[in-house]
Amino acid sequence: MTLDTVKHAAETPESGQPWKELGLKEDEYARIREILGRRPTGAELAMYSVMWSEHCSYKSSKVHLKQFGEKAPQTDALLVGIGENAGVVDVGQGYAVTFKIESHNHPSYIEPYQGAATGVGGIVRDILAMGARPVAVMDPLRFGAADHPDTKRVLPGVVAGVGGYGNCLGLPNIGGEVVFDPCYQGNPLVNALCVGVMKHEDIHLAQASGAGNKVILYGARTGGDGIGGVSVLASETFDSTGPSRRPAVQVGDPFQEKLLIECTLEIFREQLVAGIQDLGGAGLSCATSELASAGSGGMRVELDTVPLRDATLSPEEILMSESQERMCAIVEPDKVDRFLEICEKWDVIATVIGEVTEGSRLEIFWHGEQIVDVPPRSVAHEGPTYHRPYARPDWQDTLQADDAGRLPRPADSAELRAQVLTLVGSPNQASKSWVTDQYDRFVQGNTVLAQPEDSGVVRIDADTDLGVALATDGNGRYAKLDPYTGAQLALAEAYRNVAATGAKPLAVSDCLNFGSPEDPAVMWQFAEATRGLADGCLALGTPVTGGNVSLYNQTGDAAIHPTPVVAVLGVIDDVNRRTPMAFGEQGQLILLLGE
Amino acid sequence: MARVVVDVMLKPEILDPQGQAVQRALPRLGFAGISDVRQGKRFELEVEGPVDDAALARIREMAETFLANTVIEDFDVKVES
Amino acid sequence: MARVVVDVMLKPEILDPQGQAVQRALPRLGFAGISDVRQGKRFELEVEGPVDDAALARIREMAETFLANTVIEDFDVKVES
Amino acid sequence: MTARIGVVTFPGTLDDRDTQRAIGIAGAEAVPLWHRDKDLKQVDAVVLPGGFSYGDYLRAGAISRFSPVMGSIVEQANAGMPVLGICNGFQVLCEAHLLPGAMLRNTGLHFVCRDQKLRVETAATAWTADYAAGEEISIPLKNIDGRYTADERTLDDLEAEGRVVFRYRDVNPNGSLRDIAGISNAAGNVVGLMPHPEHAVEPLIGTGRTDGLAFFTSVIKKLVSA
Ligand SMILES: Nc1ncnc2c1ncn2[C@@H]1O[C@H](COP(=O)(O)OP(=O)(O)O)[C@@H](O)[C@H]1O
Repeated sequence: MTLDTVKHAAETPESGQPWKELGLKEDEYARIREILGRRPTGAELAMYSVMWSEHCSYKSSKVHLKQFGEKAPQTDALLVGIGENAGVVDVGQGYAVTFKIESHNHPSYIEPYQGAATGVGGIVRDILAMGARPVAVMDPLRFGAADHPDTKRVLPGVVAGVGGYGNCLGLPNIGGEVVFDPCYQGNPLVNALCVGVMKHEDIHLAQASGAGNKVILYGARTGGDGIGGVSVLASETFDSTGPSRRPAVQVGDPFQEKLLIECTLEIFREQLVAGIQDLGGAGLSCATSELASAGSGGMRVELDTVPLRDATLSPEEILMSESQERMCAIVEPDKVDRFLEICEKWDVIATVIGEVTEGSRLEIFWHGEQIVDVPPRSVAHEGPTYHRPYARPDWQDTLQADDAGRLPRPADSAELRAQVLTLVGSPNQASKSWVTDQYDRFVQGNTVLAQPEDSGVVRIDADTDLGVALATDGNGRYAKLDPYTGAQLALAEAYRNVAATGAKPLAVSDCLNFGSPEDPAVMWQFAEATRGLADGCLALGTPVTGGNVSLYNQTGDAAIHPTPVVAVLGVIDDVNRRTPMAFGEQGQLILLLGE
Repeated sequence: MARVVVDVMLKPEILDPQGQAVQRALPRLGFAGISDVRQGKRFELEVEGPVDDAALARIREMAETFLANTVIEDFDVKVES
Repeated sequence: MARVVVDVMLKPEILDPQGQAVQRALPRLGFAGISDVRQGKRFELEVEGPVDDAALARIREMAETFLANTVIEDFDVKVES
Repeated sequence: MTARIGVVTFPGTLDDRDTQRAIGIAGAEAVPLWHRDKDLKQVDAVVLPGGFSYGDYLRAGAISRFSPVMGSIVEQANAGMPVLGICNGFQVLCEAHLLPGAMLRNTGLHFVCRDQKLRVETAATAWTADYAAGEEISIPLKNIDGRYTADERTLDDLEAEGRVVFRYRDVNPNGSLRDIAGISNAAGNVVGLMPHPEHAVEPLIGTGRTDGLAFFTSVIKKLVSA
């Protein structure tokens, strides 16, 4: 097979391309041709297809997400806002905290252990890439009915995966949720949050600047796993195998990630990087185009230099591979040696794969031939935008009319007793310690509060006892009844949980789990929930600093309940003053606040 | 009583962190000449009754649906003599 | 390139909760007639050069000192044909 | 004089920084040791902290045991230097044959994280002198490969020689034989246990108990008076 070079593509404009199989729409393919002034090469098509997928481009959601910026409350606390890997919040004493919540729903249904494990791994690298030491994780989870046989397959794997990865990384798990509802039967929600701490001056951004600076890929070798994962995620069916026979599931290596964390933090300490990006969905396609797009110049990459686990991979596959535990750094030439030395110290493979150029194009070469020549912004930041139709579903009124007032009341004390027992015995109310006892909450020696507390609290400075508090909440049933108010209730609950520990709530991250955006009813839920959350954040004075959207959580026509999961971060100047949840001593008064 | 062995290995294209860690350690321990290590699971099943085609078919089904996750793993069923 | 397989199993007198968990699950999944399950590890080593007696002796030593902990495990080395 | 206690970092060690902090709180100087260095920097004692060195791949502790630093530690331990292995460190000590027996997957097959009650069976080791024999303490436990196993004879010998240092109370969290949570070598200078004393040294943190502090004060007193 001849290599599909840029030159070849220019000479063979009519050659047919699998844009459809790669998940692109006809007009999107046409736009790529227009941007390039020719047909894309196979490698370019691979890059555009993954980067313009729903998962990477937020094409259905971004018109709504804009509100988080437009309605952002006035605050001095935000050092880095939406758009970077994660937002950064000033918590005083020269410290900054970055946190973000992400989903790994579809992979966790296919392979629960690895899906959940790599979900934790991915969010931890996001936090690391901002320059922060990750200090804790949380895991809001949703499963189908507790007694459904498939829940018995999915739940133990997910919990073991979250624990297996997080425990091995040495990140205390300080909270989360376990919710059962039949609507999540074929679409469990595995959301993962990570929080990290740094000094203000350590903040790093994902950008490639300074012509001549080197592009270094470090961490695990690139393999054939997860190729097409992004396209599969973006499509509503699991059986679309895409262009390749490679599996869409990745296996995580938490040990490699732990080395990556320590190695990267040492590199930060010596100020060796000018820009940095983690490799997640869309792998190298994403990292190179985002770094180049956010920077000042262009970038040139020699793809042959990428260390491979499987020598048979094609250049397209190398660009799309989602192999885990990899990072990409931009390093000044005179700092490269020291950079590689630190990687060697931590047994981390590191390779110079290219450099920042004077130009404005992202150019990728394979065996000396040019296979990619694109404006990086067109790949990373100027993907399609959809204004999908949305409409309040006609069943919404019926649903709302069916309120609790219509339920039968217990007739006598025996019935009341039975109802109370049913309630407290339900899996959603029961203690979650059978899950949380599988997570290490003590590691790092800074955990002030963790499960079963309303929010987790970690100390971030052992000398001054400065700390942060975090809570995540969400309620799909409320959100289904009224997505606008449901999102606000989730926000309010997380806000209260943080405030109740004695911390001052500062900022919000959110994970928006919804059904198919092609369904106007789902799109309406999404529009309402984002509007509700944005209005709520404005009212409470806590900006949204970042988050994640997971769409297509549905089986056939049946979507999950709209499930915005909201995380609130607060600061507590002295963790000695934290308030635990339990009653204190005998004789203390119990007060009820609020209506 | 007969013994049937089910070997479950990660598919070749899937990352095997354990095998990799073992392989990387070998040279340090003074063992050269091993170019790759893969680590998998071995199940030894004691089967009551005859291990005929029907029994083997059942065990294969068990391996496929339970002992291995065929999204990431291959398996192999052998009767031990 | 030849493949050598090292099987490592817990010694018979050592409790194997993983194997037991598998065995207990089988009837629930509709698989009857398996009276015992033991779960162990399988290592597939790709050996550069000939697998002669000297090479096998080295691999046996590697199994004894590294791949298996002989306080709790037995091992078996086989050349794959 | 201030005692100098080394804390080893293997690739994948997690509790090295907590252990250093605990040593500082107890009043000694913590000295970081790196797995690739033979040099023990003239420390007076060594702690092998918890974590997942080499990902616990193959077996917990199996790969770390072969690191250069372990060669020096085995040598010094045999010469009487106090060595404490916590969790993964305990596993390394068993794999290195400084302590007898082996650690297996928990009988429940899950990772277990809990506030664990222990009985201190003997104060006659370098690391337990500040406890009273029979004293009960509670410190965090967190592991998935914590089932202590040895053959009957080894177990009988350990009991007879007073080398069972800690036993689980109330709950045996991992199926360890004879409820053993920690043991020592014959000389009492090398101790290994699964639960984590370094996570129980500050009233505000973790379980809010400081029952683990005496591990470190025990060895410091011994070193300073030596
Ligand atoms: N998946 C999970 N991971 C970590 N912690 C969890 C998880 N699920 C629940 N928790 C923790 O368990 C405790 C009880 O949870 P839950 O019953 O949902 O409490 P509440 O209803 O008060 O929010 C909380 O501290 C919560 O953070």
